[in-house]
Amino acid sequence: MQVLKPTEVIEMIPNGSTLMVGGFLGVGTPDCLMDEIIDQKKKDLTVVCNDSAFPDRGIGKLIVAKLVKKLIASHIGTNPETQQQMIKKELEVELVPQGTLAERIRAAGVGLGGILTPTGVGTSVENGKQVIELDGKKYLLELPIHSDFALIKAKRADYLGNLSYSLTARNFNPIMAMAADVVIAEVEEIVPVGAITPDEVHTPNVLVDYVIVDGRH
Amino acid sequence: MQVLKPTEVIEMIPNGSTLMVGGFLGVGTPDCLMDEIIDQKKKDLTVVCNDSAFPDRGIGKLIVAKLVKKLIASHIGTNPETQQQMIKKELEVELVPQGTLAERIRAAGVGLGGILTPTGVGTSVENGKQVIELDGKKYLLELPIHSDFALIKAKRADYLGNLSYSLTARNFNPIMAMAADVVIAEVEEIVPVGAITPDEVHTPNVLVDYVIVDGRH
Amino acid sequence: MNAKNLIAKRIALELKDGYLVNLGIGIPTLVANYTPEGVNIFFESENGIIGMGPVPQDGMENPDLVNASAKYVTAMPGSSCFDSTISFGLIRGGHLDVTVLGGLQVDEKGRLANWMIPGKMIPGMGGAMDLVTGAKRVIVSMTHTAKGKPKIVKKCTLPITSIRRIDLLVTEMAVIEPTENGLVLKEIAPGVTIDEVLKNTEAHLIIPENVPTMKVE
Amino acid sequence: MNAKNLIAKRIALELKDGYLVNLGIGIPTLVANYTPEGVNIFFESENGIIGMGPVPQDGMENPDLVNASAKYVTAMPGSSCFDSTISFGLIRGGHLDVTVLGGLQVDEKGRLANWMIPGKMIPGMGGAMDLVTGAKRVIVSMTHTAKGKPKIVKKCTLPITSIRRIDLLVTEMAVIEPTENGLVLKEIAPGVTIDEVLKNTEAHLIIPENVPTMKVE
Repeated sequence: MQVLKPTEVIEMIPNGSTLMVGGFLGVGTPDCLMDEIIDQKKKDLTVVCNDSAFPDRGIGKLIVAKLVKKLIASHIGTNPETQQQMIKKELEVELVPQGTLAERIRAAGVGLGGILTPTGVGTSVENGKQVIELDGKKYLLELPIHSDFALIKAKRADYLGNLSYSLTARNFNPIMAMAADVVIAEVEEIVPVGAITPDEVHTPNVLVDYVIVDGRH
Repeated sequence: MQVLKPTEVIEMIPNGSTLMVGGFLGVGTPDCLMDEIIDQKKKDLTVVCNDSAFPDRGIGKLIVAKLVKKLIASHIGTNPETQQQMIKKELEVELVPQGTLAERIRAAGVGLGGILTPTGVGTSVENGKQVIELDGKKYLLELPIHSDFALIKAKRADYLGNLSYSLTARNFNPIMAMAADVVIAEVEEIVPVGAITPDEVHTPNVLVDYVIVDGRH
Repeated sequence: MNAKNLIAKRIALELKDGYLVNLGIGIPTLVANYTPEGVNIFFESENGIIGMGPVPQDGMENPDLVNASAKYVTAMPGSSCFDSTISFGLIRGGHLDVTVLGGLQVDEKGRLANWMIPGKMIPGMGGAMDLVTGAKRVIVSMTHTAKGKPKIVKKCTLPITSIRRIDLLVTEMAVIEPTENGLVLKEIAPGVTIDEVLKNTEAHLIIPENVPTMKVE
Repeated sequence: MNAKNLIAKRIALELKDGYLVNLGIGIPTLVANYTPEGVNIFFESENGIIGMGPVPQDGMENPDLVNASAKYVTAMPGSSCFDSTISFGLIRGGHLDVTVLGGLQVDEKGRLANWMIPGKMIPGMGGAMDLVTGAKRVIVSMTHTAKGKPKIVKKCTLPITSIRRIDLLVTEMAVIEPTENGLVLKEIAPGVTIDEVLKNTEAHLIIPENVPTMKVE
């Protein structure tokens, strides 16, 4: 694990990369990293995130700045810009049920080839997917989602990079920390090793490649 | 959630039940509950546990007392009695790779119909299972394991039944707490509500039906 | 009492002590205001919390503590937070006692449509598909008609949320229970006649001999 | 130096700074004693810990803190504990840099058999199948022969652990690298001749022009 400045860490991301971004309507999203992506005008991004948040918040800012080529999310209703770009075909959107999105990201992170979920059976979500029937019950075979980078937000990191999250800002962050080639964590606070006890660590240090500290705190 | 004595809680378990028991070689196994099962001579049990521990420890005691009809586990090498009963056909043993066992229990708990794992492909574990090929890579379709009762061990419970585990005694306990009809937690200590903070709770109270306190602590 | 509060109050009667409950956006949120006295409900939110409390007083907002609409909430004593896989594991795994959701249409098979209007509004399904598929009991709250047009229809014309039959539908005019045989009119609102309900409903309703008035004062 | 320590010392040279490493039971455990100075390794154990340290001093044992053989261990500063799904998620998900395991047989395809001897010893696979399938690098440590009989064979006669080709095999006589073309003799132990290695090996070995001696003093 290495501590870098937001500028340095975002410089490593090529245009066209696939990014997972933590957060739920912007809560638990690494805001400094979002701003830095906009400053550096990273283009043609594929973004995996629960939702497109709001036009002035979370990954919503990336959408407004037209840096996103494709979005994989469960909900886009709080950011009108997303639907507008989608209708104009400027932005491709893949809508995934929230629980399925979480399991698909997790599957990539824990080395599963896929999972069978009852969610979406018989709805438009089923289109193009393999349906597997077991004991008379139907399931959709849903495939893993992996990414080049995961941009996550934690409350605290210790000197080794162990992370702990705060309340509902945890959401997708821990699973994204397992599902990307490079994991970048934005934290509010650095604490001594041991301040996050073994039972309190939410994401083990070995999963984290870079830590950046949000200077606003 | 209700606090009961070991006697009362084990009286609720009918002979022939399927029990999940937490622990890894006995560490993180609810010992008072094990002793009480032996005292009440519960019979014909199907037990799901990582391993059969040692003859004088964990579920090993249930094996020695010949209370187990079928065992689903990843390892039986530390308890010679298990293999002996298996050879004499007194005990049926289903061996499952440890990571697969964990995922199968989790699948039941989180409502998945199954998971695809690369583990076991081309080995004897493949026998009788559906093999699914995706992008040229083979996976085994592994099915959920659910149980009537989960007997788990936690370090602390608060008055509402929120649980926290200690170090390597966590292991299979949190996933078993999601995969059974009735969840019984043996704890060392009861603490006031709030003593386990929202970010420290490992198993939310709504999953726990009964708490028993190990009086030895 | 206005329509929304009437619906919320009637649904609140369905909540029992110790229940784990998810309340959707809109009318469902109001249900929390009417939980019967002495009944302890655990409110859960998809973004990862059990034990959600009311809006905090001014100045006590925590940016990491929000509900699924990103509105500030409080956490009750004994609350717990978790990642999105656990959140949806609780939902899809059958641990959620009741989900209360809004609806666009419900049809004779008891199927719900509530996540998109093609060509017009594509917010995405968010957690709705998992909630309807996985909760033990699905209660839909909606106005009986929209701009004078029936929302309880023969067959959903909007994309359905799940093939699962919902358990109860509460409108400002009636309580309707979808069954294997069709939609059964269980209760009517104070001051509403059965004829008025029928006039505003496209779907066939089964009318029992005795249809009591909703027990909301 | 005895055979076991020689093997352990040679394998230790494969470990690099920052690696996440799993050591199996037996010879592999000894590897920890020989990690190069200044190289910081994170040792992981299947039962759910990263940052495992050596045996505690007398009286400092914690019954909740053990390794995968249920032996008391310590936890290094910055260690973290987790449940079995995360433990095997790290393993199967490709987050584990190296696993070092014991072996009963390795064949010309580089396939390992290490979990059972039919009709004789059926300990179960425990975590071995997941480890061999999922780790980035699989290193096998074993004695070159058993009771004078070669353990490096043309084709495994014992049930294999995984179809995956292992990355390196270290015995007290040689270092062998399984490749697409077959088993390559990479190094010989001090005082051992190539002829002696060949005499004790059933499988065909590819002998490069230059076969250096293991760099262990």
